[in-house]
Amino acid sequence: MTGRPGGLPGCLELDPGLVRSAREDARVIVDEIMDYVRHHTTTSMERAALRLAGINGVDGEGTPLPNRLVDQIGSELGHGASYWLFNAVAVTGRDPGEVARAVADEGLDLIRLPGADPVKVRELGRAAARRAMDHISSRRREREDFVDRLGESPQPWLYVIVATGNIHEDVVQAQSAARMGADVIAVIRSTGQSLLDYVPHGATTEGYAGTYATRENFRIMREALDAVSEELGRYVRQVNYASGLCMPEIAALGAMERLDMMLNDAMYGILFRDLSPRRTLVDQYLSRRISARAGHIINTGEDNYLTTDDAYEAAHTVIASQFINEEFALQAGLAREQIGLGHAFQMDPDLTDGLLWEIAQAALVRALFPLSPIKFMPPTKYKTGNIFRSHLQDCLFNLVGVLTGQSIQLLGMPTEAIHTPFVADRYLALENARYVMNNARDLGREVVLRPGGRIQERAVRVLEGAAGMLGEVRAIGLWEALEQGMFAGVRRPRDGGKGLDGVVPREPGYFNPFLAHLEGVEGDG
Amino acid sequence: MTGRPGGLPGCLELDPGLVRSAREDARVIVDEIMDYVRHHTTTSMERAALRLAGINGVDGEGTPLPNRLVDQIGSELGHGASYWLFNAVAVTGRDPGEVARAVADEGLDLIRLPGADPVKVRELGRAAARRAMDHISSRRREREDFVDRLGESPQPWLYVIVATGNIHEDVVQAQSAARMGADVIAVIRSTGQSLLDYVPHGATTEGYAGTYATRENFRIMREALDAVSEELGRYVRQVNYASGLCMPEIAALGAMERLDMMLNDAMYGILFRDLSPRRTLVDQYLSRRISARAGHIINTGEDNYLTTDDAYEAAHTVIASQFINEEFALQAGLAREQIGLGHAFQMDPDLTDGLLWEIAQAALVRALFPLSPIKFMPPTKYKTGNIFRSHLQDCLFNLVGVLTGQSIQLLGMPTEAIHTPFVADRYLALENARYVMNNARDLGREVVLRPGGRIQERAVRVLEGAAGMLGEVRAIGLWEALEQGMFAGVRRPRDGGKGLDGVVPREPGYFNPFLAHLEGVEGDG
Amino acid sequence: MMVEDIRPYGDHPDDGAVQVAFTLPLKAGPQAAEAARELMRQMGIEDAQVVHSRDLGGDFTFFVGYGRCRHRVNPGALEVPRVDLEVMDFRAVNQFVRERLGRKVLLVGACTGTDAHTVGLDAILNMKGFAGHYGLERYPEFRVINLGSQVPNEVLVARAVEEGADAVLVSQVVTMRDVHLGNLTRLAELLEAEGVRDRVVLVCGGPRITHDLAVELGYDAGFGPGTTPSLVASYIVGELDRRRVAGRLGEAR
Amino acid sequence: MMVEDIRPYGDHPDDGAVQVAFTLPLKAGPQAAEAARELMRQMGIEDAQVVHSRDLGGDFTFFVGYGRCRHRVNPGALEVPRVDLEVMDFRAVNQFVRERLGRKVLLVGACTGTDAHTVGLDAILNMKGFAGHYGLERYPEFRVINLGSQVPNEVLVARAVEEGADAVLVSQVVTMRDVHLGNLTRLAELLEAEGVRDRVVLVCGGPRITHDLAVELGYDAGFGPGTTPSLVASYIVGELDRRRVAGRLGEAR
Ligand code: B12
Ligand code: B12
Ligand SMILES: Cc1ncc(COP(=O)(O)O)c(C=O)c1O
Ligand SMILES: Cc1ncc(COP(=O)(O)O)c(C=O)c1O
Repeated sequence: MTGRPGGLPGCLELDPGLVRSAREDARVIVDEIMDYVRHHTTTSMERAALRLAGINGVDGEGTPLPNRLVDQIGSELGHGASYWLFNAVAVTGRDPGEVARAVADEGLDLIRLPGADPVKVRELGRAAARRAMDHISSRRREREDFVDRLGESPQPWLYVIVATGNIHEDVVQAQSAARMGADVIAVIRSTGQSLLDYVPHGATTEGYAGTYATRENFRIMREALDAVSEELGRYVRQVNYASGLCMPEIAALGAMERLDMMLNDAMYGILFRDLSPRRTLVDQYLSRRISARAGHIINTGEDNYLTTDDAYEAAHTVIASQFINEEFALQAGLAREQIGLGHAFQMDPDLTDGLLWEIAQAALVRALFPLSPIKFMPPTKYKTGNIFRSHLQDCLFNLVGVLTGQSIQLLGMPTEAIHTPFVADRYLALENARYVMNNARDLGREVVLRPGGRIQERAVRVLEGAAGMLGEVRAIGLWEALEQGMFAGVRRPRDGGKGLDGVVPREPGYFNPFLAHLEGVEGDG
Repeated sequence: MTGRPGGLPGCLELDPGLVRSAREDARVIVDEIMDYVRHHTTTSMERAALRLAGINGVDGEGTPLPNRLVDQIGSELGHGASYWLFNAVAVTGRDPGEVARAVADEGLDLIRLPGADPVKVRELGRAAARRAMDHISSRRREREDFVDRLGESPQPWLYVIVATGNIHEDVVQAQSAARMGADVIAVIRSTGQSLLDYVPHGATTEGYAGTYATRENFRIMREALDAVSEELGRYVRQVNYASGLCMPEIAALGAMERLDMMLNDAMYGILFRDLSPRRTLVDQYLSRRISARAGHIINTGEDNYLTTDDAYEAAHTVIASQFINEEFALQAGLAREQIGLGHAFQMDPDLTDGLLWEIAQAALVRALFPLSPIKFMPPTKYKTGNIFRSHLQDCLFNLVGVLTGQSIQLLGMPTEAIHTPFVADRYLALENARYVMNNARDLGREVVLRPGGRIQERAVRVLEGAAGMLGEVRAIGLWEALEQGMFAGVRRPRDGGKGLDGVVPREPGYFNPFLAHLEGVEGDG
Repeated sequence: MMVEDIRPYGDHPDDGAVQVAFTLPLKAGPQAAEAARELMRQMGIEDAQVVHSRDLGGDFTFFVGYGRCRHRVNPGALEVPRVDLEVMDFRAVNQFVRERLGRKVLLVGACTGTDAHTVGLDAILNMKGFAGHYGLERYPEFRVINLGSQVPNEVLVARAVEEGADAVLVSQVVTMRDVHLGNLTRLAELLEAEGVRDRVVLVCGGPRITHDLAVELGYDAGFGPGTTPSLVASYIVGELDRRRVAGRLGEAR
Repeated sequence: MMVEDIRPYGDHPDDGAVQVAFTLPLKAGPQAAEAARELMRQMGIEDAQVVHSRDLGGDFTFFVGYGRCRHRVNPGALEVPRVDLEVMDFRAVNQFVRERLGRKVLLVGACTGTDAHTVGLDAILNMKGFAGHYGLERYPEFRVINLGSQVPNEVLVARAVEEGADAVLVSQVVTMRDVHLGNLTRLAELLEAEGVRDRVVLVCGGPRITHDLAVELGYDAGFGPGTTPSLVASYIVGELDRRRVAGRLGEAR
């Protein structure tokens, strides 16, 4: 623990030894996985590299060119798609984009091309990586310049979602939200996108309860948010999902289109989308390397445990997962300030003293990860069509957020149980947050937890549970823990799940200049 | 201060010397007024005596018989209406009701009747007073039996209003509210009733934004609430207003019809209805004597200061007035457990840290009057037609109520700025209170105020303001303080205001056996 | 349907999204829910969904519903009743009075009948004013008599006549059972009966007062929520000037 | 108007009180407020009052309104679509299966298409059940195959055929842009195409599913919010028995 938070979370009397040992367990757990990660690549990881090399667009059938190339490379992928690409670049003298077009339109076959001078090939690759990284860094600087020039809101940042399914309508809603006070806009993805093994192309208008994540959609929204940021004199952040079967690819697109945050969890896809554990854990590594460089804040998905599990009973699993996510993130070069660990307000509203347990949990997360921009998710599970009570659940949620000093507050909507948000729902949600957070602004500094009281005690109990769980996971290893259903109560065989066939052992001499570049400069967050 | 409250209010570090001196100032202030009170009576006080003597009903024109008699007695009122009544009883051999009927229907003139043996007259009066007091005591025992048998809710009690204007519709709404969890039902009076110098008669169906307080309406509602109490296995309390020009008369009716609480403030009518200060202060005394005997909880009206004045700036006036109201109540024989001092949550919702100041105030009231069943009034002033935000204001109000251990929580309505409550508004209000109070049940025991922090400091500052104000009032006397506009910013000349002509100096030998009986047994609350 | 016709908007143009809530005098159950949906349909709501229902203890059930309203409105074609004038600020109003009327203006205000809600009237009349605008008492060219709360109409009229008021300002906040309508009407009639109706600018205000309602009740203007003192001042002096020019007032006194 | 006709109730019988809220694609102002009132009037709301309006930043304004709905409904005259049956409890269902069907009943369930909301289906199928009722897995006379989330219709149909399912249970929670309608319809068509539609009891459920919608889409029954496992169990075994008796099923296998 690098610091001690002020205010209410500072009142928790946690055993630093226990916290240290939990982190140590997480390190050992992650080390084992990273050993696997370093020896494998995936189709999506390679497509991400191709994206970074500048390959965009689709073929005549609408298949994205990165997919075309990776499909063509097929069983030779273990050498790294970059190898085949830059070999072709060297041989044909074309640039990566032209090579890809040639594959699509002219039947160019990367594998069958003669092998160019390996030194030359690698040099071309490294040069492309430098260009890509310069581009990403320049987009990052753009963000920093925006923030320097326009400023940003104090935390908790107010985070709302748009989910019309139509990017142009999303823009309308996002700008309205920003004008009403939103600091962060997330464009929710269409139902089912996480299972697509490609990133759709172009502006899209036909999503279901969300809008497809595409590079063009990212660009359109960023442009709209830049405009409204200028109008408001305050930088408005944009979020999407580096998650699902295209995790690293989307991270790359998000880096290139200056997204500010990425939903990105080491285990979410495994647990909640039945994705291959192998695939997901390899993918998360590159995606986080990219986000580290892009200056993204990642948002982990521990809130999701509580939509099926009970928030009171399973509270420790959230903390255990956060330690693991943190360690994965650190090992991928993310700075603590970029690791937006997630949790959620999901106590049964009928639970007597539920608010106390929720305060304990929120303060605990804050105390354990003082430098992390913690993301607090709203009540959803116990929301019903009773929009009036729903508004109150969000009121107490906002209170806990400001009381315990959360960083990113994803606002609850009164109509959570009914539909993805209407424009007016967002107004009510923002009004709710502003009202509560302004009225109770300094409450967390003016009240303290009763020493030896039940809130302190609860936090200690949850931490002990998490530490115990991490010890168990360490003993058996994460692969085995996933198989035994230790997270979210679902059993995920290490060699099961969707997308396993996209996992490929790296061959000796595996070439990925982008990853190499990212690994060269660690922890630049 | 008789005890020290637990929980959050217990954290206030108040100077006991300051509290003592404030109480001492209040005593001196009230002593001066009581000197005036003991030498005067009023038309309404005498009508209350006649009510207690058993006089009900109206004449052919609809004028209540107590008014007929007091009008007839006219300038001879200083001897006490009871003197004239029991003289007539002695002379005619009729009972008080028959005497009153004879005045109305047969032209009987109380003043012109021959004088009976004064000893006999007084004996008759005292016997009537004993009967009246037995009746009141038996109604009080009824309540106690109900509570013993059925039980009652833990505090804070949830208090809601009905205000349809039609007593029969009020019953429908009251029973619905009780079934949804209300502990206390107040029937709001029609606009303007406080200015009527008589109590309307019979069941009424035509009030404006409230239902006339009449004895029959009291009875109808009590019967309905008894039925629903039995149904629910929990005693549901009934409230009305001993306030306005008929204050003591309504207290008498409330005693006889087993009302449980009475809105009753020593200064409300003066300040907010421009009633005569003389009249009101005399009237409050008898009304409180009656309520003391009836086991009523009185509810004072300090909340009203904040509907015109600013809650932050004028906070100390509330406390000063509470000390005065408390002292008046104690001198009228009310037990501390009956003195439901009022205050309200009226901070501007746009005030940064408003919640902190509200907590300070609520905790202060609780700490200063630990035995009093404090009544906490909801936000109203800053309510707008935005029913959604309104619901949130009530949410924080309910939170403060449970956090600081208030006793009687008058629930805010989402539609406060629109109409008197619809049946569904009460549902939403009760749901709000139950949700918040259950979720945060023990919060006030698990968090403490930061020692030396801004909440503590604010409470101390408010107390100092109140003590200072009481010192000033003591120096000039309450009559003068009212004239100078020290309360609620309105200037009330001691010899101005409505109803002054109803104030009459007591003649030597003034006869009021009811008052005498009540004064004989002090502090039986 | 014209292109200007609009429908409510939820998350895409023309989706007609509306939320409703109401209580039906029925016990909760499928029958009651269907009645709720049927009512929504009659209101012109398609895809009517009951998203929440709650028995209120007794024969009542509360419903929250969502659906798509099929009605459309053409906002351009609506007549919007309001006091149409250019609002002058404090300085401009006083200058206007000095230059155009050439004498102080006398205002008499009250909360009439049983109404004791003085905050709204005070917001207009008292020194400190409202929402950052000075109250009319502060205007050097106005003399203000604020009679306060629960003033009988007779008392207000007598005082206005006695003082020779230029304008009478009435506040009515309690509106349950339309108590304000009768009360406001009686005041206008009383002024008429005293023969002074034409000699005063008669305005009323309150949270449920609209300009067209006021006009309907025989007032010159009505002011609703959010009214500022300067708006009222601008209206009154403008109206006095209009009447002066029209020769109905001013010269005569 | 018949005596049975009812209107909403606010604080006295027949007052028609309703609350509405919606957003109009207009900038805030008197014109927009009047449009809101006009829309309310078209919905049949008298005394339409806009009690709150808020510019949403852009060309949108949010309104809250109250008024008196003049529409009436006669609840007695409404047809209430629902699964009409006597709900048996755990014991009774198992006994019914043993006595009337004489064999175990096989259920195959899934969240189909892209839908990953398993909680509702699990509430019906999993051991622990819902709202204090055991889930169907716990019933000794049922065998349950729960395929979980995001199951393609083809996979579900193949499995149902392969196992010889007595009933197929589908959950659909995501309904935006009516994605559930197409998905549910395709499943029914697939079963038809495979020639097994008549051999299974086909039911669906979800927060926006109603029985009549389900029937319309070609299902035997639909179950909405608050459905308990025992209700579903009772329906399925009752329906199987009905079919057995009707000779369409049962003996054949
Ligand atoms: C404060 C208040 C009180 C205070 C009043 C203190 C006082 N000195 O005014 C007290 C506590 C005494 C009180 C009592 C009652 N109240 Co009250 N009260 C309110 C409250 C909370 C705020 C009103 C207010 O001050 N608004 C702020 C001012 C600035 O707004 P405004 O009045 O709209 O004024 C603006 C405009 O309308 C306009 N305007 C107003 N008047 C005028 C006049 C002129 C000439 C012009 C040009 C403009 C103008 O300009 C103003 C500035 O923009 C409201 C609820 C709410 N939040 O709205 C209930 C409310 C108004 N009260 C209500 C009721 C029923 C009562 C009682 C009758 C209850 C009872 N039965 O006991 C009593 C009795 C009062 C009586 N005899 O009239 C109801 C009215 C319901 C209805 N629609 O009829 C309300 C809506 C609460 C409720 N939901 O029940 N109340
Ligand atoms: C939990 C949850 C999730 C969890 C799901 C975890 C899980 N394993 O199920 C997670 C976080 C993964 C999730 C994700 C998403 N969700 Co979600 N989610 C919810 C939430 C909060 C609760 C749903 C729930 O569990 N209800 C409890 C169960 C018991 O109720 P039920 O489903 O109605 O089931 C009962 C009955 O309907 C019936 N029933 C249901 N199914 C069946 C089947 C049969 C055969 C029978 C007989 C009966 C039956 O019986 C059940 C018991 O009575 C709701 C909001 C809410 N509070 O309702 C949103 C909600 C359903 N989600 C929504 C959306 C949009 C999504 C996403 C698509 C968002 C996105 N774009 O990323 C994603 C993607 C998921 C996907 N691919 O499907 C929307 C749906 C909007 C709509 N109307 O279309 C909602 C309403 C939230 C919102 N306002 O946006 N979600
Ligand atoms: C980390 C993470 N990734 C992704 C998602 C979205 O899930 P999907 O796009 O797979 O439906 C979530 C859900 O909120 C999440 O928390
Ligand atoms: C103590 C007290 N008396 C009376 C009232 C009611 O006032 P009235 O009946 O005079 O309108 C109130 C107002 O809430 C009050 O607080």
